[in-house]
Amino acid sequence: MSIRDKLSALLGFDIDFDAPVPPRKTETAAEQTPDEWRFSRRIMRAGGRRLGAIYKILGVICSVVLMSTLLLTVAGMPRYGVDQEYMDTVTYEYISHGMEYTGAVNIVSGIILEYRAFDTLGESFVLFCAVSCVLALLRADGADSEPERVEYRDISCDPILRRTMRAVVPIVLLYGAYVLLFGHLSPGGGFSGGAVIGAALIMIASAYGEDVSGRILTERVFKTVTTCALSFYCLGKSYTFYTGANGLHSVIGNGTPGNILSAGLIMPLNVAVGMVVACTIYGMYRMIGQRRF
Amino acid sequence: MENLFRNYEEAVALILFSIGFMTLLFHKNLLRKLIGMNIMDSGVYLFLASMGYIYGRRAPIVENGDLSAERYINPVPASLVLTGIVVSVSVTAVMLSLSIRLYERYHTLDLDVIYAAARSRREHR
Amino acid sequence: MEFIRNFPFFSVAVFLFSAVICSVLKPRAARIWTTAAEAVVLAFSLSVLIYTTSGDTFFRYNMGHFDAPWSNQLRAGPVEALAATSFSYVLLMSHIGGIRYAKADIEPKKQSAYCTLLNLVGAALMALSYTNDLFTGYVFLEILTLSSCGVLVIRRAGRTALAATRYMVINLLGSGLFLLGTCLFYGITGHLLMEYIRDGVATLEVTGDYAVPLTVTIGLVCAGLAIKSGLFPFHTWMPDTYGTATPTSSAVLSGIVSKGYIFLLIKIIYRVVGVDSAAMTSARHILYVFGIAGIIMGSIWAMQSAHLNRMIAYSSAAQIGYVFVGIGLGGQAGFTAALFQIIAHGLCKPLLFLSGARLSEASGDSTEFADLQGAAHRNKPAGLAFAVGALSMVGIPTLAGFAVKLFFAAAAVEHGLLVDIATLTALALSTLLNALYFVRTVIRIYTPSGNAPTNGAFAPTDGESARTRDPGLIAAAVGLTAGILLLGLMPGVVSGIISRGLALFA
Amino acid sequence: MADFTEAIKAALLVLLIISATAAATAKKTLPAIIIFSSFSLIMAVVWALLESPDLAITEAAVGAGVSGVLFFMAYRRMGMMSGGKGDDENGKEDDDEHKG
Repeated sequence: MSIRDKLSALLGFDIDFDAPVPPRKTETAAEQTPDEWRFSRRIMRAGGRRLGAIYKILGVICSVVLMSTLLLTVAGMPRYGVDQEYMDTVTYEYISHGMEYTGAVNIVSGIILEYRAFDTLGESFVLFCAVSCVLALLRADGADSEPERVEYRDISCDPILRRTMRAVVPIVLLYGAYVLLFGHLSPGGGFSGGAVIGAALIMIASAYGEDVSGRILTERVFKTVTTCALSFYCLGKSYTFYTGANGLHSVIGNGTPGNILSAGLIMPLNVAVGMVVACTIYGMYRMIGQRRF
Repeated sequence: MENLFRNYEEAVALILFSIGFMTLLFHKNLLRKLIGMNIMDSGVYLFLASMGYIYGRRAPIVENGDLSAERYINPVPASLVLTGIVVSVSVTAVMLSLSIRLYERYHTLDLDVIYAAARSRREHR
Repeated sequence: MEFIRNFPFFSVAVFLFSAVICSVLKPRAARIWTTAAEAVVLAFSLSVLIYTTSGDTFFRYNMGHFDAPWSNQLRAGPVEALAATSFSYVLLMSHIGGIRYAKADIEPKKQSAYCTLLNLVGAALMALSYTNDLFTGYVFLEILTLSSCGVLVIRRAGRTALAATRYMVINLLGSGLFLLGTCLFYGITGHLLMEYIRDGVATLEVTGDYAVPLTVTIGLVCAGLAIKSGLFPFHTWMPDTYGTATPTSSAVLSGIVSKGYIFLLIKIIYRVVGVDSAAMTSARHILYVFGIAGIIMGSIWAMQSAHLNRMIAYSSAAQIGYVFVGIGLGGQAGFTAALFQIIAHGLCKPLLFLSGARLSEASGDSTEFADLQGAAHRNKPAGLAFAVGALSMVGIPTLAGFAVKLFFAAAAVEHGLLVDIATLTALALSTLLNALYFVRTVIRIYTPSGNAPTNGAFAPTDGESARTRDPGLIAAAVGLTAGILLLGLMPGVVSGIISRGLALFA
Repeated sequence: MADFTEAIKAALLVLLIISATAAATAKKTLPAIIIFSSFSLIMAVVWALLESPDLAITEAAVGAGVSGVLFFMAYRRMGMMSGGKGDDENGKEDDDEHKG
């Protein structure tokens, strides 16, 4: 008697969350009838150009009003760089103690991954959410999705494209890796490095076509890299948040600013964010381009 | 009004915002609306980043240990805009996949025609 | 520092981590993991609620090693904990109630992606209720927008793509305005944490400089959040969105997602600008007018609509109008009424959507009113649940709706004659219209229909009664009805928590 | 030397507005996408002049690179789907002709 049967016997009905459920009719005719369109359909028929005209006039008025209010606000704004004293309280702390506390020579990376790390954690999950939406929308290898009707000439067998890619891609990958790894020392970091590497992956996929991209970056590789990078990011930052909030000593030291292995957790986090960004960008390219990995 | 010329970066940024807003309103094709949305986002980010720029100061990367605040610009807007740029890319990707799904079903990207098609398809049935 | 103070951060981290895990699990394991995560977060929120209300305190939680104006911060008081509890409770109930349809409507390969998106909706809502930083609010606002679009569009039907496009275009316009407002706030006051912005705004109002940017900022933020939550002129996406999504998605979207934006707006009114500032008062009056218009027009359109789902969607446009009327009335009573309506509507609407789906399934998968005749006899628990939800929306005593209307009447009486009369007439009119279309539906589903029950795809065959086939609905219906009865019978408990919490909320 | 970079920045900002209006008012969608890519490239240079190099690298890689490629892929897919007529005329198809 498994637990479920005992529970069902206790409750008097069978807990059966996994009963095979036949797919529901996707679209009942009734759901198609948006009734408040009734009067807008009359307007559409009668209005036609008139509605178009009213819409345009309203649009012009609305955008002119918006533009004038915005320009008025700019005219009323403080003169940046000149009367800036209220900005200094926060920036002074970031600049003078930034390197000391976070160990990052690049203060912007220090802010992103140490001071305001919760925003950047949310940021990587915006990317993760976008890629799951794109997969949910466009994935075509589902069992009963519409058959792939689009055939188009695969441009990857073009010799000129392949030769230029063979010359260019290593340089771009090297540059992306540099920007990623030196994020805390020189300008760059997780997002920029990841975007450059993602662009390099797109070049490889478009130049060498299905055979190479099918083998190197299959869907399994994509999922494992994204999941491992995001879980590392989530756990790593939760550790620092927890130790920081409760005043415990965190074992991650800052190292001496300037050399590559300094700045505590920033460099590994940059690598993790870079991997997430690169995989996300590549995944979106594949989905929008070919609707399958 | 003379302030407008001193903060001219913000003025340009908000003009970009309005151009994006107008593109969003006046174009029927969904791809063009998306371009308008991107221009709007770029305008807001230019507005935020130009708030941090102080004339005659350098990028916020510590050079040979000089920690005085007068040497560098305000780093906070730069970090906010870095987050924002990635948000607008992911939103663009989702909207593009939505427009592809729409196009596969209705073979046009003009929302008014799609509504007419959705209704006319029901009348055929 | 007590361990309980980590719970707000833990609830966001649990949802984020389980979102990542669910994307690689099998559909069944992902469902179980998501339900477990929602239950754990509900326990966290309840313990934070008990901790803050018993001690009548609020606490701040600095993320990381740096303190206030330099790093992100969460802040948990009685009101935030109450909002978080009701959000996670409704998320758990809607997920359990709609599991059956999630399996039917979504392709097998995408069901774990659906659990991922539900987790991300939960994470964004927890972050929005606890955050104390405006830009963190914007980032999690974007997560909420994208994941609610994903939750809506994952159903196989092509119609959802059209509904989602309309939803996204209007919503992204709203978040663009909110982002511009956040940047202007940073530009004027130099801070992003809410209390520090309020000190800056207070000094600005005293010295009177940057007056134009301040008013424009408040207008942009209020307009952006009103657009996103579906206030009257911007509610056109609601019938399409709630009508075509799977029952769990429409329950989550109508029940708690639009409430997350409004809760952020109330937090901005209280903590960023200050309730009594002149510019905010005029902005609230504009929201009040739109709220009144929304109540009346939403109810009228709900009466006209010929389909069950669309009727419920239009009535949620009217209920959103209620919340903005509460915000417009302002004062302790006004905001208490608005927050009470947020919780009460968050319980009633998912009940209506979940049971409405069962009723239409029991009458041949059609949402036409004609076919729904006698559906309650075919599926008894769904009929009973729908009756409870509908009567609560109408405002029958002992149910949550009655307490909502009571609080709104009390809030309206405090104001001058004109506002008092306008609000009370709008209340009376909307109650009448609600009664017209909801009671009519309840009567219709309970009148026994002569013809044989035309079964939907998997309506209960005559052998088994509906009870054994559908544990999800029964669990959700019992849970939500218990919540509605709690709010109806003992409104003093919740409104006491809210009014005491509002004192600490600023 | 300093006011030289200011002059360049002012010129680039004006160029930004011109390219934004060009992308908005272009007749066909393909030119609009290409002009939009150039718009974000100019934006990347403006970030560099505003002394924030992180943004310049990100905007260049993400704005011109990835967004441009995604827009172009989406445009090409729609061109393919409608039998090579993937241009603005799609929008003006009248009701009965289109393949509903």
